[in-house]
Amino acid sequence: MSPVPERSAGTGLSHPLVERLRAAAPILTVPVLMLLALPATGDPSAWVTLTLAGLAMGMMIFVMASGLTLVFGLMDVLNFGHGAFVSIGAFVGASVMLWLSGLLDPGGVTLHLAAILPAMIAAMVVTGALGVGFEKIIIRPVYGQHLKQILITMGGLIVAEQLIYVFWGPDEIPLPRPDALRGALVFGDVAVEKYRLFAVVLGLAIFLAMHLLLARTKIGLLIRAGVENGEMVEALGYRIKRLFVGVFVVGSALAGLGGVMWGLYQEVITAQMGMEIMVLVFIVVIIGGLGSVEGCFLGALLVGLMANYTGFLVPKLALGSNIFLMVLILMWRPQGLIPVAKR
Amino acid sequence: ADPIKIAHVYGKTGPYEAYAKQSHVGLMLGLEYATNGTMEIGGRKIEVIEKDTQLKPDQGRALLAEAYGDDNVDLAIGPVSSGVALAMLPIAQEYEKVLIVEPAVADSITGENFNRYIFRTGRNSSQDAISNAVAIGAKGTYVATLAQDYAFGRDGVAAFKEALAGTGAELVFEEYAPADTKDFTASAQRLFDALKDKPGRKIIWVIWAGGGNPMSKVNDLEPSRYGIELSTGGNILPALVAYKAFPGMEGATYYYYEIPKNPVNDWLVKVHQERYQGPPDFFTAGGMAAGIAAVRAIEKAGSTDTEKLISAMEGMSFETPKGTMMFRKEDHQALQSMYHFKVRVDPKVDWAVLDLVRELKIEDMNIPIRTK
Amino acid sequence: MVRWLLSGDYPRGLALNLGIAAIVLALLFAPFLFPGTRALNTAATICIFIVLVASYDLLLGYTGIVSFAHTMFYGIGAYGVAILLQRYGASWGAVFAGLGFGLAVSVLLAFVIGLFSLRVKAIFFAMVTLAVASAFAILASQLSGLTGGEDGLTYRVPRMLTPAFRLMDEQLLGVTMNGRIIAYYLVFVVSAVAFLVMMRIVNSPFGRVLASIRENAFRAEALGVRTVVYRSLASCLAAGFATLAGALMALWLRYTGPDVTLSFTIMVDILLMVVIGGMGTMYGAIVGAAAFILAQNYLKDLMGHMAEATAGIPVLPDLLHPDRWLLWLGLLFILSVYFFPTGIVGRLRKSRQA
Amino acid sequence: MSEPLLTLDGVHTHIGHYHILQGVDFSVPRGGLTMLIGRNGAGKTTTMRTIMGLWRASRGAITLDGRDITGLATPDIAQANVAYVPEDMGIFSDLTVRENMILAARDGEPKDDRLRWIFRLFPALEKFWSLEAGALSGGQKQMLAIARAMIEPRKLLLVDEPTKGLAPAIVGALIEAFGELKKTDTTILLVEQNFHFARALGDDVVVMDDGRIVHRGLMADLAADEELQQNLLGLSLEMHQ
Amino acid sequence: MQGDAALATEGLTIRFGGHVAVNNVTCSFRPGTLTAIVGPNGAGKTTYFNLISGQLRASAGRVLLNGRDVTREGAAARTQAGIGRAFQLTNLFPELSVRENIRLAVQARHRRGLNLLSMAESHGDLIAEADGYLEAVSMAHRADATVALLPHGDQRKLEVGLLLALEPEVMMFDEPTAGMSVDEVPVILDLIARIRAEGKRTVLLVEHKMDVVRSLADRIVVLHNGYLVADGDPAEVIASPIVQEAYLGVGASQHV
Ligand SMILES: Nc1ncnc2c1ncn2[C@@H]1O[C@H](COP(=O)(O)OP(=O)(O)OP(=O)(O)O)[C@@H](O)[C@H]1O
Ligand SMILES: Nc1ncnc2c1ncn2[C@@H]1O[C@H](COP(=O)(O)OP(=O)(O)OP(=O)(O)O)[C@@H](O)[C@H]1O
Ligand SMILES: CC(C)C[C@H](N)C(=O)O
Ligand SMILES: [Mg+2]
Ligand SMILES: [Mg+2]
Repeated sequence: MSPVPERSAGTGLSHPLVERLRAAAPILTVPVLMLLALPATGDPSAWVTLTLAGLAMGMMIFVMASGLTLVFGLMDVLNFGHGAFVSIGAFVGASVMLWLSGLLDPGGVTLHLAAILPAMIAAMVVTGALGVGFEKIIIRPVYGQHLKQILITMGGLIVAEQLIYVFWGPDEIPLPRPDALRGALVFGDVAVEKYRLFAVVLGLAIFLAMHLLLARTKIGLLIRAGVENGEMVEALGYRIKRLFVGVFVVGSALAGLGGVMWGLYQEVITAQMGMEIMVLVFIVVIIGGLGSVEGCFLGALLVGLMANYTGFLVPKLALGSNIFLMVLILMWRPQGLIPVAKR
Repeated sequence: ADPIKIAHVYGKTGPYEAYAKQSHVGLMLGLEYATNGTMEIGGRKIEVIEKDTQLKPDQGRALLAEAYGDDNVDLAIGPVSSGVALAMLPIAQEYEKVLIVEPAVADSITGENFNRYIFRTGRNSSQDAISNAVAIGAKGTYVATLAQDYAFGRDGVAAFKEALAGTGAELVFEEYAPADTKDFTASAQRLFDALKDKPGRKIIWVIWAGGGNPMSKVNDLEPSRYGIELSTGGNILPALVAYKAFPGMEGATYYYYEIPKNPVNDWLVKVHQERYQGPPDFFTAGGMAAGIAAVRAIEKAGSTDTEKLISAMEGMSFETPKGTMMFRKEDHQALQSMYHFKVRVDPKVDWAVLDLVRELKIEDMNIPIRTK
Repeated sequence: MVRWLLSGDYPRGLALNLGIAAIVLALLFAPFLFPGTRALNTAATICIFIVLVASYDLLLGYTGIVSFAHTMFYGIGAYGVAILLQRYGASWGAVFAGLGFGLAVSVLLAFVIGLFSLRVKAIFFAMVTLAVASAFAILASQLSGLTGGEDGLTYRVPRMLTPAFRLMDEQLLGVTMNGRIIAYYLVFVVSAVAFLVMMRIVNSPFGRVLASIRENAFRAEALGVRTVVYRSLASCLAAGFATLAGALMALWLRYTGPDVTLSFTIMVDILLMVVIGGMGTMYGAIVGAAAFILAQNYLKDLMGHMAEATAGIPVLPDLLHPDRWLLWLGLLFILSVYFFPTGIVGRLRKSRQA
Repeated sequence: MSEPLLTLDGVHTHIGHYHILQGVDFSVPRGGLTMLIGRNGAGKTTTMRTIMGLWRASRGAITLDGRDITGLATPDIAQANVAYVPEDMGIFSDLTVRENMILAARDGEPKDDRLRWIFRLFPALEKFWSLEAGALSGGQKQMLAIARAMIEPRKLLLVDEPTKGLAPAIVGALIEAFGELKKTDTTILLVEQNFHFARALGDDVVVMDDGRIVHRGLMADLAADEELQQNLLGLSLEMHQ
Repeated sequence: MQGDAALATEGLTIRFGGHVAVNNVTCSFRPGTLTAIVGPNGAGKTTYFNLISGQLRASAGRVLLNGRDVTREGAAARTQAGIGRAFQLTNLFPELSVRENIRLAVQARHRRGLNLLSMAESHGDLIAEADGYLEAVSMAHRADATVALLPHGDQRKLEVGLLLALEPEVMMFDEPTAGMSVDEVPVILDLIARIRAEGKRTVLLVEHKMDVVRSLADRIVVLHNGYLVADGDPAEVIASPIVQEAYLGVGASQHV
């Protein structure tokens, strides 16, 4: 059909099998880690519980990290303010949930299940809208300057945290999950928390949506090109500014969604919750390879699993397990699991 | 006459802002209550100077030095965080002025880092841990602990363990998790494994400061399928909301506004309700105790001279929202009642209600002296 | 003479000359100009941060290495002195041993981390240092037997530096000449010397090579420059000066804990000071540290006055409430990047040209 | 004849404090190929960038096809069907050759016949179709930059020094390519140092110096007048082929 | 033959994935001669340079400098050993001044970089030397300009200046005149001609302008698809069919 050859003859591969294995190596890390842990834990039902919980935790982290990897990798912006969107998303979501639950179920002990979806949407709308302003005011002057990005987004983070205090007060807000998302499904000695199942479904859906968007449309290409040479992208007739705003909005909205999910997981939210999760989120993004949604996904799963396995086997080491994992992976692949760009 | 100057040096801004607010409100109410609303002692007006440590130890030191050295305050009260408090202790000694610590909890404030200018109205970690042990410990009970893996958690468990030994309960397992743990599945699994085959009552006692919310995480894994219960200490009202998931849970708390029955607390609850449209909380009570202690000490000493204050305060008993407190001579720690509670869920109340099971009086708890 | 001291690197520009001179003179006579413990504390903190910020700029502005582990070295210096003073009592021997020990540990660590930087790209490196620094902070909190954990260490310093020590009995210009004044001048002199040495380093042939590596490391290699050697050396030097600053802080504060030395907040503060002052200019460290630390110490007071003045206007007093000072600090972050893209120093130099 | 496609009328451009273009007037006739030449630093690149909207003209007017485009944003100018090959080629080095081309084809995938034509001119691009563009040789990058501009029929092509670093055979191919483009209704403005290339292709010529136009005329006239060359460009062009 | 070679490569090869960019190139260069390396775009000329000067590591083969194997050494070490090069795509220190760019190269040659405690400005000899090279590439009038603001042509001249300042035994020029205006080109060509006339250095020159090659080169080496396909006297090589076809292109030569 199209004369566009997918692969030129000149770069034909010498050992297809070796090459294919090498290409699949990042993806194989997850099952390999799982298999290694099986004999180590000894107890199959404990292993299943830990593994499922770790994977689900990974999905939740992924939702929070996915926006960052988009923005961080594709637009080359180090957004420390991402944590602020997580917090704001959680607070907006909480307000909506508490308000709706009050309407739907006056006097109820827990939040109402039906309030969750509207809350997520509201959180995404608000954080997305804030993302527009954030991009225009805070990020735009500092494209391409990592250091200033760190500073200015840190500033944004502090301001956002303080504004949360102004609007919601200094107290932490409890978010008791609805009963339907509380407790676990128990099979023999294996327990799978219901909320984590919910997180898996949501996380997978977001992953697939992002993957398709970036793989099947020009958008991913445009953003990567724009980071390297925005002028040239404009000279080709694309409105790079609009595109960057768009990406940033999506990234922020995902952070907001992540905030609601995380708030429901923790069942309590504070203004600092976003900041507290940032180091973990950065580690995930780095492990994955900047800007790669797929890598971020794998990184999040690895981090989730690793924390549970080490926590079970040698809790003393659980503390450094993420950092250890990151250093190990960077030693093996200096640009993360799935490097996107040679920056 | 010269006013009496009191500095409130505390972390008004930063992560403990909520605690700080309560503490200050309590302090002011305490001064008001103790002076019968005159805000005067012996004809001298009380003047309170607020200073914000921003939760930074270096700021705490500088501000306390400023309060003592430049503002010439007669005594100081604060701070919220133990780290800041520990940094401030030597300043009190250097300036030879009294510092009433409230509500920082580290044992070492009235323990190894103690000096004779330090008094504390707040409870220390040992008081917390021991009261909990006394509350839940009984013959035939098996307990496992879940704590943060750093000094605070380990010391708390150590004190808890010691006190538990006297109750006939058996401590079967200690689990320590990193302070920033997000996923408690592994810890829970280990705790369950340690307890599930034990006979009798099985309890996981959690001591955890700050985020992470391990209680609800462990509970989500359904410990009840092995007949395991959870237990932990009290907390501020916003945090008590989450306790609604644990009806019937037992533990010991420092304060809950409906528990203490005494005139001071009645006044506090009434006035607080009027002025702030809500009941007083943990640190309101603490702040008030500190304010009352200051007034009573100056009254008793008849002056604001440091040496006179110290001798007046050592061994002094005073009435607070938590009943009678007493500054122990040896380490200047205020001994006080704690409350064994049981959680009740009342749909009309936003948070979990703590019903009193038993007041743990000063003499029910053996709080070790750890000064050097 | 002046040229030799400043290594031929003048502030340039009238406003800048005056500004730098004013800051230096204010610091020099701080005990006499600004009475009060808090003011003296602020002045000493500024001195120490000038060294710390300048050492970070050596890395960031002059060599182009982005690291978040700088507070780690600062902490090592502080803990080195603190631990030895705590264990072996208040002697100068302990101070120097602590400093020496701290320097050795810092330089070694800086070297190892520096080697890692060869393996990964700049931004990855930055994130790795972030992780290493947070791991170090956790380690310090875990080794509570040695470090005092979260609570930190309080200890005595040599008697000469305490308020109890009197230099002379009568007051000088209304100021009691006690050990705190000696401590202040110790901090001042050591900071000044350290600063001038760093000035010399950045203006030396070595400093010029660092600049070329920052600009284009690939080309520097092609000129026969072994960038590894230079980068590692710069990392070690920066770490060494940060350690010195930490040791000074430990001496001055007589308390060392994670919040004052290892916290990420301090790292961000250092970054901001570098940027406000002007990256790649040593004078930026002076301007940035002075401006920032003054803001940190007195912004709240100022806001208190403003909140009173605006009482009655809706919302504004809420935003100006002293408890919201962090909000304004955050705005300061943002505005400083906006209005001083090249820092205050760059700005003042530029306006001179125009 | 019909009015010119592109007209610059007293255009001034400032970059920072520097006044680079100091009143540039010339026009590019429709369908022809106009050569813009001048010594290093004359302001040729600045002129191209100003037309493209990458620098803002501080004074004067630029008209494209009867429409004033002086203040327009770059994407709008590009969407008026203008393509630009910058001096530094503007290759997206993280993207593959193919991806570079996909972006250049503004509506979806590149057209088959067009692509075949380009592959015939620059066979290397077909060979390295899936290679990251950053790994191409200097000359191959130049080919890619030009190919991107030609992937769709354009109204106006702005090309800044296309032959630098190209092997003679490819320069030949380029002459052929621009020759073919001239036959379509594409108008071309080309900056060039290679006078022989310029002479072979140029219909009109504009000479710049010091931010101003110092000569306008037909290429053939300039090529024939050695003295004029000497005056305008500083030396005889014959010396260096 | 290798005995008196200043520089030699033996079986030099590099693969990128399946693509062999330089394939088994064995060639030696006698001191005091100027060798032009020509070939179509993508032939592997720049890659060959990168392999010699150490920017790339060979998959196979050796690089010998005065008979010594330097294949395992890095770029910096090779430069110090006497292999200097200028880059095809301008590669300078953009935010520094023109003079500082050159001064850095001079300083690197004198190995004064590890001098921490003296002022750079007090090394007047280095500055004086740097000014000499600026003169040589006729850039003295722009000595204080920031490189990033220079027009392309001036940057090309500076690129050559940097190479001169290193005074290397082996000098490699990669299309030094590309993008330079016609009146500037002679400055560089005269310079290269002078270096050649001095006869002290071994010069390798990649250049597409055939007249330049013809007038300057002692010898021409032709690379094609990574292979060395012709080597010899300029006139002969240019006349050879492979060059006429693959490089100059049939019918295109009149444009050159
Ligand atoms: N970003 C800039 N800032 C300041 N001056 C600049 C900038 N870009 C170019 N100039 C100056 O503008 C003048 C014209 O430059 P321009 O690049 O347009 O020349 P040119 O004719 O394209 O030269 P060349 O043939 O070398 O490419 C030069 O003197 C150059 O120094
Ligand atoms: N890193 C790399 N990965 C894959 N292929 C590469 C890489 N570097 C170079 N190549 C390929 O090797 C070949 C030789 O490139 P090289 O730059 O040496 O060519 P050249 O002879 O200098 O060409 P030009 O005259 O255009 O500069 C080219 O086809 C190029 O695409
Ligand atoms: C109860 C809290 C106010 C105590 C605080 N966490 C401290 O460090 O002491
Ligand atoms: Mg140009
Ligand atoms: Mg080349």
